Amino acid sequence: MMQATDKQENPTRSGLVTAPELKRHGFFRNVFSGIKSLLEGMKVTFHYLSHPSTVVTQQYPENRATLKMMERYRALLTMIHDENGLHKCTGCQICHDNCPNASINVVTRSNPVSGKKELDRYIWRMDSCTFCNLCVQVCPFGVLKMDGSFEGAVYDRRLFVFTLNHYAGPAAGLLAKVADPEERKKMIEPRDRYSGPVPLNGQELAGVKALKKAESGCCGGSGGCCSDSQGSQGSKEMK
Amino acid sequence: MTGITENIWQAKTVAQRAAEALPESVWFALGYMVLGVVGVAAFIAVLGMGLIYAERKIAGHFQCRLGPMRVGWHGIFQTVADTLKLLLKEDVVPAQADKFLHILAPLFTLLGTILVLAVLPMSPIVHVSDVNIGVVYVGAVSGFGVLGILLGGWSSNNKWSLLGAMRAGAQIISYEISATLALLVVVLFSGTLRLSEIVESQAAGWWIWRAHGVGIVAFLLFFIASLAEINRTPFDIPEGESELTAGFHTEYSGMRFAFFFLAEFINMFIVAALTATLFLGGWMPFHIGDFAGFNAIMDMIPPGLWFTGKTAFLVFLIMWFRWTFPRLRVDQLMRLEWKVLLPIGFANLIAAAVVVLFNFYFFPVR
Amino acid sequence: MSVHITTLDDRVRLRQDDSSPLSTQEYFVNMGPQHPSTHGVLRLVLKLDGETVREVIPVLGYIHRGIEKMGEHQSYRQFVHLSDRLDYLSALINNWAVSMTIEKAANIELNDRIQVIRTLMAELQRIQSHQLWWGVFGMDLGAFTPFLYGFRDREIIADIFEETVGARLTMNYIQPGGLMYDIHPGFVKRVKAFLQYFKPKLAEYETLLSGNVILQERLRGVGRMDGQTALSIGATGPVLRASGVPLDLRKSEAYGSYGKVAFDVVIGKNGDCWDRYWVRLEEMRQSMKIVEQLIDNIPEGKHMVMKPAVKIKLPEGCYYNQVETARGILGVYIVSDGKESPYRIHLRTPNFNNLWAITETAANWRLGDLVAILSSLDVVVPDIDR
Amino acid sequence: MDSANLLTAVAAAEPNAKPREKADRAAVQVPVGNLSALMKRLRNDSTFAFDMLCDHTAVDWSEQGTFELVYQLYSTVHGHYLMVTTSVPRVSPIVPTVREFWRIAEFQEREVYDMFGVLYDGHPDLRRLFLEDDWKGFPLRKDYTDDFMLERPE
Repeated sequence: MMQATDKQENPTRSGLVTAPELKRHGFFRNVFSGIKSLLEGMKVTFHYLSHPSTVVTQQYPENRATLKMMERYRALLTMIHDENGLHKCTGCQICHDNCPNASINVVTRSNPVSGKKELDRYIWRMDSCTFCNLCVQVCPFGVLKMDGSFEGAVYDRRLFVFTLNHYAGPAAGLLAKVADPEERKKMIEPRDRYSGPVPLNGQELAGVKALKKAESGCCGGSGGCCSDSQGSQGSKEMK
Repeated sequence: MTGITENIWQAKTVAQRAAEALPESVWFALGYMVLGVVGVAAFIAVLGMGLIYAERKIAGHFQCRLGPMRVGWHGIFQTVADTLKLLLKEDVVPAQADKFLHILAPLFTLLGTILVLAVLPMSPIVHVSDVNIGVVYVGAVSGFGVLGILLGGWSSNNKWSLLGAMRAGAQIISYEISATLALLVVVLFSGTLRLSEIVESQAAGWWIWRAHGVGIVAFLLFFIASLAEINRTPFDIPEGESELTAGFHTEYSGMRFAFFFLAEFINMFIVAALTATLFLGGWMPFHIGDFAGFNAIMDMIPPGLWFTGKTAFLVFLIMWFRWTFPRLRVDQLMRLEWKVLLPIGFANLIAAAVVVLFNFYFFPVR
Repeated sequence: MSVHITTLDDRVRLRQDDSSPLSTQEYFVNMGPQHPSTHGVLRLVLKLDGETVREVIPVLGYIHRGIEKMGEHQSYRQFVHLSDRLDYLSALINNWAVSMTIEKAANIELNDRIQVIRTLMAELQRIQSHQLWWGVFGMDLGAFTPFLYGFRDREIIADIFEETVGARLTMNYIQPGGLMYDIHPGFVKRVKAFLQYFKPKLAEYETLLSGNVILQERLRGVGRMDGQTALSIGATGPVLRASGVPLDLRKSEAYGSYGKVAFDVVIGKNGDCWDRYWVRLEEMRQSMKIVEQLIDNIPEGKHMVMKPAVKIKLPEGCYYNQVETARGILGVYIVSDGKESPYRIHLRTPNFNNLWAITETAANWRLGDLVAILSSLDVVVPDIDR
Repeated sequence: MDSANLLTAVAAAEPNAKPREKADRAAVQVPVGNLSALMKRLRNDSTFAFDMLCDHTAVDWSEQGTFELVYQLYSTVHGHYLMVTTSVPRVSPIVPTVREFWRIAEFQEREVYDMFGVLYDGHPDLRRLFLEDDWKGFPLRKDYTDDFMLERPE
């Protein structure tokens, strides 16, 4: 048996490595070298059996406390809110236009006080998102970031469509210019995760049926209770 | 048997006890019979689960994994949970299948293994039935297994299953020859077909080393051929997952699949136990001829433990093979049998005959 | 005119041979779309004579997503992320192929840092892809353990990617005009640790599988394909090189930083499964050589030469560019009409072209050999179907 | 050969072949009638020796009413590329097959037939490649629509 590790340089062409040929020998040499090769393989596997420290299994979810995703890991699109709960999104819709599969829907409104165009709802469809990161890259204000919280599984895919911003209103910079706190309060309106034109709020999207509106309350931000999609559909039809 | 064997090791089987009890009370005899049957059944279930757990754990560590860890301490109840799941699963019989044979096939396979288990001398006291033609009996009833496999593959009405069954048929029948040839070597040495007597004949030393190399060749032949008979890697082509999806049991689910699965693992045990019985002295402790002092020390370890230890080692070896080697191709498998193992087997048998004829082995007893 | 449109039914019609009572019958079997060794939804209709394969008819389309049609409605920048979904095991190299085509067409000049990082990433990806292939190859031949060893070692490169790129499989990292992120500060350290770790592991691969007598017997002479056939059937990458044709775009085109590093092109002699096996193993070694040469010499510079929000428009015309992925040549053909999205974008994928080698090589081998041959071609089904 | 020499050589071999404008590499355009003869020379003539058909695809120029068929050739002997294109009318798209020169053409042509409905004269096994045999329409044509196509929501 020829050792496969033997590098056989081909002299005719430089910069080439040619595969070694497997040679046959006599019957007994074949048998013995064959048995030897088998034993060598068994040595490799036995090494791992006898060294439990080589185990690479991660005991998820038991290791949740120590499991750290890399900081750049792309699992969940989030809108950065500062310590006062303010974001910097102006509702310019660049991300909306750059999203390859229309997973981002930026709904704007005009401010009730100033009348300026501003963000109403930043709706993200996690179900169709491919996590290509283009939205994060193109945002001129650094509003978005990809978060590493990968535990996004839910029982109903309609829960994958939700609102990212915590309030509708002007961006942090603009809001800072408003001196009067009362005025400020008037300009902002809180937004929760499952409000607005999302299936949980009775709206249909392409390929996603709407959920009954009455149920949206129970789902809140956690999700999970609306697992029986068929059932909720049925109850809707009965009405 | 001469004085080396002491009478305390005279095997007394459950069947004998039943026969002895019969004149006194029918109920006692019946009790022993029930004990035998229930004992084997319980043994199969527990052993199957144990072996599956061991295989998964060992495979895991061979592969830098942990294996089952969730159900119970280190997943010790994982196979119990799996068995429960298999019991509760829907039993799907394909619409186009030959239903009667489809249902019958796994039973045959399991039957073959149970019948072999009945004659295995596991220790002087744990022995269900001591058949005087034990070796022939083992060869005969293990054929039930291949019958089940062929039936299962054929009745599934699936070309992959049929391919697997045909492969299994060809393979098992071919390798049976080599296994029998190797078995005959031991029969020649011990001069008996009774398994318990084969064990006792090794009181002066195991056959694997007492016959100047003939024994070890026979051991290797028997072990390899038996591996092929029970379709373990590297001879697992009848169910070669990457080729035939699951071979003959592709169309089986739930309990019936469990039967095949169980039979496979019990077969592994049987092969290990038979090899241990024939070549490694069964429950006989490690003795060297007349060295009474050494032998006495070895006798301190109870025979049941010897048997378990030897079998466990061989089972581990089988698993080790499985988790290291790729599998052979169909034609290579046949070539290995007919061109390599069979000639060696015949030559070895003749050599064994010469050895026996001239009483040439170490510590001849006759 | 002799245009005749056939159907699959025409192909699988059996000719009954009743000439003799002993005559046997060939039969058709569906291998796939769900089958353990087609690794995805590849369907091969096999014409078998007992165990012997007489004919292989690949039936495709089970994972066709119309990426080319989608591309006609996406901007150039958006299209790059779809190339991840072709051959997902060399996602980064696919990104590079698309980006490079766009950059060449739009005359975007890149700095050395971008080129070196791209080359590094591509080689790591190649090693990673070959690791997975090695494991899967072992599994297809019945040895399950190599599969997990391959995955175990692959995981380390996946961690490297995760740290810098933020994704483990579909990266979208190499973009027109540069890279999504600059390399992470821990990148160099991690890569060096990997090189340290993987060298002995590669020797272990050799002992566990390459040296194994059963494996050698399974591969020797199986599925032989000479260089001319391989060229004619469109095979590229390791499959072509194993047939003795030293075509490696990394050498002949020397894109990226490949012109600056020393490495050998690995070729085989007979074009059998053993050669294809060995070529890939040796390519891992060569890739490590490239990584070793580059990892200490990453030049300074920006990671992106243009703003990501800038819209790319290619001048009218057609552009074709090729890159050597882990499985062969990925060609990107873009027809631009001057708008923001391509008029037509076509991908010449390596696996689509490599796959057909099976129709040439598998005939008259056993079923088990077919699995070995298919595995030695290393097809990734989404790359075939696109 | 560099691309200028290559174009000259091709022009000498096939007078009907015109250089294709707006291409990033050596490219010629031939009438359908001359395609087979040109391909044969490109494959067999030792000055060209195009032993590899890298790619074959089509472009639907629906406004001009033509399909442009594109062949990317590569020679491992000389290391040069050539793009050969030919145009066929959309209404009766028939081209001679080049399968006899490159085996892979059989499958690449099947893909083009599947996606564009271009018919290949002399093709031994012209059938759908990705879609079912009874699929209606040819998806990569610009005017293709079916019930499953989604518009990008705004």
